Amino acid sequence: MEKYLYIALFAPLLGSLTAALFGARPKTLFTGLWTSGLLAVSWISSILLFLHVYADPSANVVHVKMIDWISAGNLSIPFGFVVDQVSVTMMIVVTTVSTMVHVYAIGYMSHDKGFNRFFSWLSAFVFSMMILVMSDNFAGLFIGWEGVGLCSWGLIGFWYHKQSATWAANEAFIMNRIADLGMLIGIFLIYWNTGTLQYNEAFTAMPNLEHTLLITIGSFLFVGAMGKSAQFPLHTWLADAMEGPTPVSALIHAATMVTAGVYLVIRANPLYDLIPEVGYVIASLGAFVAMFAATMALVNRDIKRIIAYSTLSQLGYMFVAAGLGAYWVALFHLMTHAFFKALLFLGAGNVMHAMDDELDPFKMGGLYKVMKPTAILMILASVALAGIYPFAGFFSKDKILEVAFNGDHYILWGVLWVTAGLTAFYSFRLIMLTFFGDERYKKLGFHPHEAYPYMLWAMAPLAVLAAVAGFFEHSFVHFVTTLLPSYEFHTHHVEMILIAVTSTIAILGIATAVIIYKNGMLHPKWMERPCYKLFTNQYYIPQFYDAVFSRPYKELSVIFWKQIDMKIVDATVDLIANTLFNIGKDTRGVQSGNLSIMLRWMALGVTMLLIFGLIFVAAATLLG
Amino acid sequence: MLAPVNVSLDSLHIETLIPMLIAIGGALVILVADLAKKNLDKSLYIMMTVIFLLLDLGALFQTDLNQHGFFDVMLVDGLAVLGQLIVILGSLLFVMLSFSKKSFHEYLYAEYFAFYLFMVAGFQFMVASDNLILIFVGLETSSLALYTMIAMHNRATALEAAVKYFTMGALSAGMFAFGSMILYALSGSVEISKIAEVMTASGFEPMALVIVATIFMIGAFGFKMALVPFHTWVPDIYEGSTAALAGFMSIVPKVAALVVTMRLFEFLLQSEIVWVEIMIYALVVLTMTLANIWALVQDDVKRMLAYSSISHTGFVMAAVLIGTTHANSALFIYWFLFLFTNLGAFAMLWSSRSKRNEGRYDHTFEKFSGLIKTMPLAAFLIAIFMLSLAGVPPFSMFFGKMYMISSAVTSGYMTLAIIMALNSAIAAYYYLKIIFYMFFKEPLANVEVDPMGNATLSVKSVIGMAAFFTIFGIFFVNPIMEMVTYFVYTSGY
Amino acid sequence: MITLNHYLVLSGLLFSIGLVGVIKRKNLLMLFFATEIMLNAVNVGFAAISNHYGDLSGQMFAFFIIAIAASEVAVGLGLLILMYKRKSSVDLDTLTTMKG
Amino acid sequence: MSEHILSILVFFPLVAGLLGILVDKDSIRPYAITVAGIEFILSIWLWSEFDMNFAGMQFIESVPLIEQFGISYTLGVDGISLFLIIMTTLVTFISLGSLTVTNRVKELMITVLVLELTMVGVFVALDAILFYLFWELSLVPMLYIIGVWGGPKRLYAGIKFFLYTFTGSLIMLVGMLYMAYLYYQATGTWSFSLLEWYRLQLPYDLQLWLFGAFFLGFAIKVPMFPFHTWLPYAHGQAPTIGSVILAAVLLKMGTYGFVRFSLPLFPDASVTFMVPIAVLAIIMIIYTAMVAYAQEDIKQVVAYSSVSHMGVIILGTFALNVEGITGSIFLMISHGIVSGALFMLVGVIYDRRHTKLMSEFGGLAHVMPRFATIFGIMMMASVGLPLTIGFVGEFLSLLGFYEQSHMLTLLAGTAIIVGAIYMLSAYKKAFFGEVTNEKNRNLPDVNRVELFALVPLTALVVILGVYPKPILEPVDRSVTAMVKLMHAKAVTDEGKDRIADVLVTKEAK
Repeated sequence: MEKYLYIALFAPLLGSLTAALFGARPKTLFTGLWTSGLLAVSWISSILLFLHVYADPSANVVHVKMIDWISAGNLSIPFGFVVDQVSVTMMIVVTTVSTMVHVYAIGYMSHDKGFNRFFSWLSAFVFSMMILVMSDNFAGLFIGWEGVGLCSWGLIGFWYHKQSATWAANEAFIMNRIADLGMLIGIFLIYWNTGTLQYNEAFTAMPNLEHTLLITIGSFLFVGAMGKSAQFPLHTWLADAMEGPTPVSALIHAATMVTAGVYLVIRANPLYDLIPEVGYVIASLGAFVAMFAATMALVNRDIKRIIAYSTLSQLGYMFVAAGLGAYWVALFHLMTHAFFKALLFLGAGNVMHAMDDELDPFKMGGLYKVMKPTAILMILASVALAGIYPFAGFFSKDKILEVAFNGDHYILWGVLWVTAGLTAFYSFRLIMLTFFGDERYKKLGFHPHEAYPYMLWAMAPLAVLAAVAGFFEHSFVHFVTTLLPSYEFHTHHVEMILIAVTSTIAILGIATAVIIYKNGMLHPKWMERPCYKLFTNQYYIPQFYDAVFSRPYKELSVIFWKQIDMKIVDATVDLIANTLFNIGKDTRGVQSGNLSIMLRWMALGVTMLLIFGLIFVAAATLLG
Repeated sequence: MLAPVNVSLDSLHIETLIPMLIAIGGALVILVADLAKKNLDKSLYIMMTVIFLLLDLGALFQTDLNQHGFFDVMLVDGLAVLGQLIVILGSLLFVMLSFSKKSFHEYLYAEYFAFYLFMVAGFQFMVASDNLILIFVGLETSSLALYTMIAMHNRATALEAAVKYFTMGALSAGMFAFGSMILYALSGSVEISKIAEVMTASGFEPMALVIVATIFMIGAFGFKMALVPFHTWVPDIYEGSTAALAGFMSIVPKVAALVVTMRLFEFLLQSEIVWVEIMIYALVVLTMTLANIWALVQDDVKRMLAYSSISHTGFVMAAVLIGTTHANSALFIYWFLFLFTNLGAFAMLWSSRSKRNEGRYDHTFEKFSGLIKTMPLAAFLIAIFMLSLAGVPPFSMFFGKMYMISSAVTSGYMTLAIIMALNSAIAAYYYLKIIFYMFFKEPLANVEVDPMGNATLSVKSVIGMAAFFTIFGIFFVNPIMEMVTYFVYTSGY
Repeated sequence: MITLNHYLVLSGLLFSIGLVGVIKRKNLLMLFFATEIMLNAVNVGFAAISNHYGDLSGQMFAFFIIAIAASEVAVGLGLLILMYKRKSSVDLDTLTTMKG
Repeated sequence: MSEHILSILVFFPLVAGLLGILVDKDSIRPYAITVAGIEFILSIWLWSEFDMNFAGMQFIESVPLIEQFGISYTLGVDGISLFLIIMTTLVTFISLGSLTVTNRVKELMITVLVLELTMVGVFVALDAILFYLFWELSLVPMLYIIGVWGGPKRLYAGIKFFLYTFTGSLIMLVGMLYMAYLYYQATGTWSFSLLEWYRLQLPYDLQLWLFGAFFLGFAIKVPMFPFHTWLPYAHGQAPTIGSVILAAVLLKMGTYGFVRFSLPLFPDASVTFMVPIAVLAIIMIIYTAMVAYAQEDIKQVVAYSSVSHMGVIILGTFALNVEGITGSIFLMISHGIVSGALFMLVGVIYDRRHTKLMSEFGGLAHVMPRFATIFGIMMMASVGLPLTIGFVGEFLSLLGFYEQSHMLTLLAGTAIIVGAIYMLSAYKKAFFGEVTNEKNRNLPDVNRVELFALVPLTALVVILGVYPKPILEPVDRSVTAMVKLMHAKAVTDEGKDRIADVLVTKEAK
């Protein structure tokens, strides 16, 4: 089975490198096909691995140690990879979505002159993501962690001629770096306390450590997770990341990378089981973010950003589940969400294509007529997102709410419940504004057209999965809980009620959206409301960061350079030198060249010595 | 009725005198030759001088160590030998520089070379005696000869230099005389060893007089060695006299004076009088630092080197202060290496000497700008000598500096060591200055300079030798160190 | 009764006079006189001390000093004449071409 | 043959360089490149001869120079110095190969070869005075390079560089002499041999003073805050090759000195000074990174960035455990390669545009994609991205220091953030955006000569990032031995427990 592991891992790398060779050249369709093909290969081998592990989850876990990476002192880090229930699930998700996205991108990027470069980056991303999920130690995880960060930098800033794009790219990278520091510290702590970075060894050693220490470790690791999964307060980069090409948003900023944080928490479940209080914090933060993001999604006027916020909000859901110890639920939602959110994004991509990269849904409307398939796919995805039976979202999301309820965290439950309504509302607000109502785009002179068929075909599998994935719940649970702790529900008596309550609010949300936006839109006076302003300005957080961190940092740097480094540190050095030199300049007059003055100097020298000498003698005699 | 004085000849140990006698004799021979036949070429005189100096050197090697001679006024101990060695070697090398391509006024006279030999003899007497009288005689003989030689360089500045040197010399002579008078008054003897005995016996009482004597001695030898504030003559004299003579003055008279100072202060510092130590300490530091600082701002290379040599003297004066065998040997090692490097430096100046000198200076920095383009070899040689003076390893001077500092460190003079180190750093600036001119600036367009215009083969070979010893000094340090340490140790310093 | 100290004080005074002369005088000739005074001051001292100790080396020293003083003057006057030839003055203040 | 390999390695460049004077100046280039190449091959040969399983010094040669004073010509190499030597020869070779200077090429090439002698010498010298000799001598050719081929303010920069470092090392010399004296007191013979010195166990207070003396010498060379201000000038004025060698090798002399002298000779003092030095290092990391962020001249960005990275190296060195020190040594090598490459890249664009102001560039990624790619890779290595050479050392250094202090490491860790900030923003300014400046419109991409220099480095950056083991293993072995020594020599209890005894921990694991 090892060879499949290696194939699954390195096929994307191969693709990326080959594509990189043509990086600077003009578009060659070959690169697109080749990389997609290799991803398909990787996907197939992931499937095979899955089947292998599925056959006997306890025995068939594939664990390989490729080569040593870093070894110094007592530290030794190998390139080790493990394919167990969790990682194989992630692999499936990653490869599936990325394969589809690749195929889709062939069409989407067809007119871009960076075509080859794009595929190189994209496959490189998949490779890093695979490392991230397959590694069997924290260092390996960190490799992938930074790797995906790099690729996301390259892909957000893909259109590097756009200032906004490159700015967003740097923002994303730096914000992630901030979080990565937290993660690094976590890793250090693990090493110095358990003496290893291997998951299994570290986790077996952890129960013996004192509680506070574990809390620190857990918190630091979670800081890392917050960065990647764009949890508050490190969330701003995700919305800006939408500057990147849409397939990128679909793959990286919806399906895979942003879920890495959730994956980390799931992976570290033995640790977080030991520290429920941290888990609870995570959950609360998750819930908060879920709501927080949803509110921003309500009013946004940019289809991609709306979806981005919804991603944020869904990540919040996942963290609630993970934080409350329902790891398999989190993983499950991660999976389903990957499918329908990717689908949603690709749909948005089609719309953008049709509208010449116009993003404001208020300039669209009535697109249903021109691009029916896309519309249907997106509606399907939105329904799944809203969590309507029988679509995937329903199963996973309800489970999360159930978990919150089950843990007697009624507030969390309440928050999530409301959020579910909001989710339904904003997704259908998007749908209505884009596909229905009067055709505003006509006035603006757009000539929308449907995307290439194969792009639609690339979306189809995702659509299917988004629709049916939910039904695999039980087998999924059975499978993953052989590794993850199974989660006991004591709420069977109220289960049906909960589902009902949730579904109602979801449907209500949809209904309101449909009614409000069926024809025309929200009444302008709403836009005057302060809360609306608050939402549209993302709670003024970006402005806040800019004012409090970015700008002061820059000003401080300039001060450090111009004032301190040049005017103080350097000046002192020069001062010493110049002082000496000037003393010389000022006192060289002593050498007046006049003989009698010279003689006086001699005489003076002797007399001074004499005087001091005699004073000394006097002192000596007095003191005895 | 006086009792007949009968002294057996062999108890005189005339052989202790032989080296000096050779020098004096040589001088007389030169004079006679001049009388016999007018306007002989300078080369003859030069070679005669060389011959006699070589004989002198040979005779020096004949004398065996630690014996008094000639009514016990002569003392041939390690210091004496080392001192004479440096004196003769230095004189030998520097007289070779008189083979200048351009003709100079003083070289037309045989007297110049006669004086030269007299002077050498004088210095030899200075170092080879612990009798204040003889030291005084030697001192004056050499000084008077030197004044005249300077004056013979027929130039206004030369005359000025001579007068200045002479007048101040006279003052210092007075100080020496007065100082020795007090010492005599204190001890009833004019032999340093005896003075030392008596004083130690009397516990250096009365302190006041001891201090006064010390101070006058400092005044006298401070002038010879050019310690601040008795240094004022140095830059002017160097500027006024030829580079060859200036170089000579930076080495030979100083070593003679240093040896005498060593003899004197070796016991004066033994006295429990803190003031003496403080004085020397202060002088050392002042000399090192101030000279460096003034050297920073000079516009003429020779003048800069004058100040730098002052600073070097301050540096080795530390050895007198420290007074351990380690330190005293360090002094001589330093001086041996300094001899060759400085010889090289001044020889380079000498060979770049052009007859007509526009403006006040002979060797302005500008004159050397862009030398790397016009004459790379010369530039590299100068650079090497300068780096060596700056104490950049592996050039010879570094080891002298190193050994000197280590002697300070080993006897607990930490601060002094640090000061020495920092001074070397300051000094690096002005040595680099000329390197900067030579390598990093464009040659002067208007005036054509011939940096080797005054060099003949013999001058060049001297330079070559100096360069050789400077570059490969590292291989000669060990033998020199062994020899010096042996001599210094045997003579009990 | 005149003791050694009186002689020493005398010689000290003479020496100081000489020193002052050296410092004050601008005329080269006068300068030479001053240095002579200093040396002779020392001679007085030496003579007295050697008498005090009944030891001859002091007197020897004195003789040598006289000799040296003489030769010094010889050289000095030579220089003085040279200088007068060039500058037609023996004032020290004319000797200030080299400075700094 | 191989017992004199070190002498050959040291003096071959000098001899060949001096012979090079005879070569005609138009054809000097191939000659010098060949010489440097042979030197590089020699160093590789050294590696092949090197016994990986032996921690101590190898190929020791010793010839007494000044017996009287215990100065001897002693060379030796161990895991710590081996790769620094190879890095030196490699960088010299490559920078000579990609030389673009046209005026007085011959002098430059010979100077660089002489410089190589001193650089290799510093890393192999096992006699304090010999070390000092090479150490000081290295200033001269560097000064020459800056002074002749430098920019408009080259004289100022040169004199500053020389005097500043010279002063520091003179103080260090005093320290060395005192150290020798202590040895003399203990044994009755003079010796400057490092291996002899290692056997000396010094009382605590003396350690402090000596540490201080050596510290000045090394700190100015590194350069540590606040002694760093000569560096921007030197880099700003030096020609590309000068900056490359300065950043890649000369700075490493300082850190190497810490590892070779300060730690094993004065373990307790190292422990005492650990925190203050760590604080300085952190200032270097953060403060300098911010200064770099404020720069307008891309070369200055790289210059300040190397100061910032040296901070991490210092931190790793003073972690005083195997992980940290190994990391710091690896970081020395990696920083040598990366900063060298970055300066070469800056040189590439400078040759084309004769300006280094980022405001003059912008959108270069359009016109010079290959250049942009290589620069990007090097930048990522410099911000310490995993699987690049930059990560390994940084990771280990920080990891190592974490054992000593959590809080300080947390601060130092911001290196990965601030580093990213200035590097990315510089990259953005220079390479991204539209091509605004017409002069940049049709710049040629990197040519063959430049690729010759950059491709191998880029390859190294990735290869050693993925598989650092061949370097880490011998380094680790020698460092382990050294840490053992330090632990054994420590006289204070604090020293004993701060410097973990390797054996103990190994068994504990």
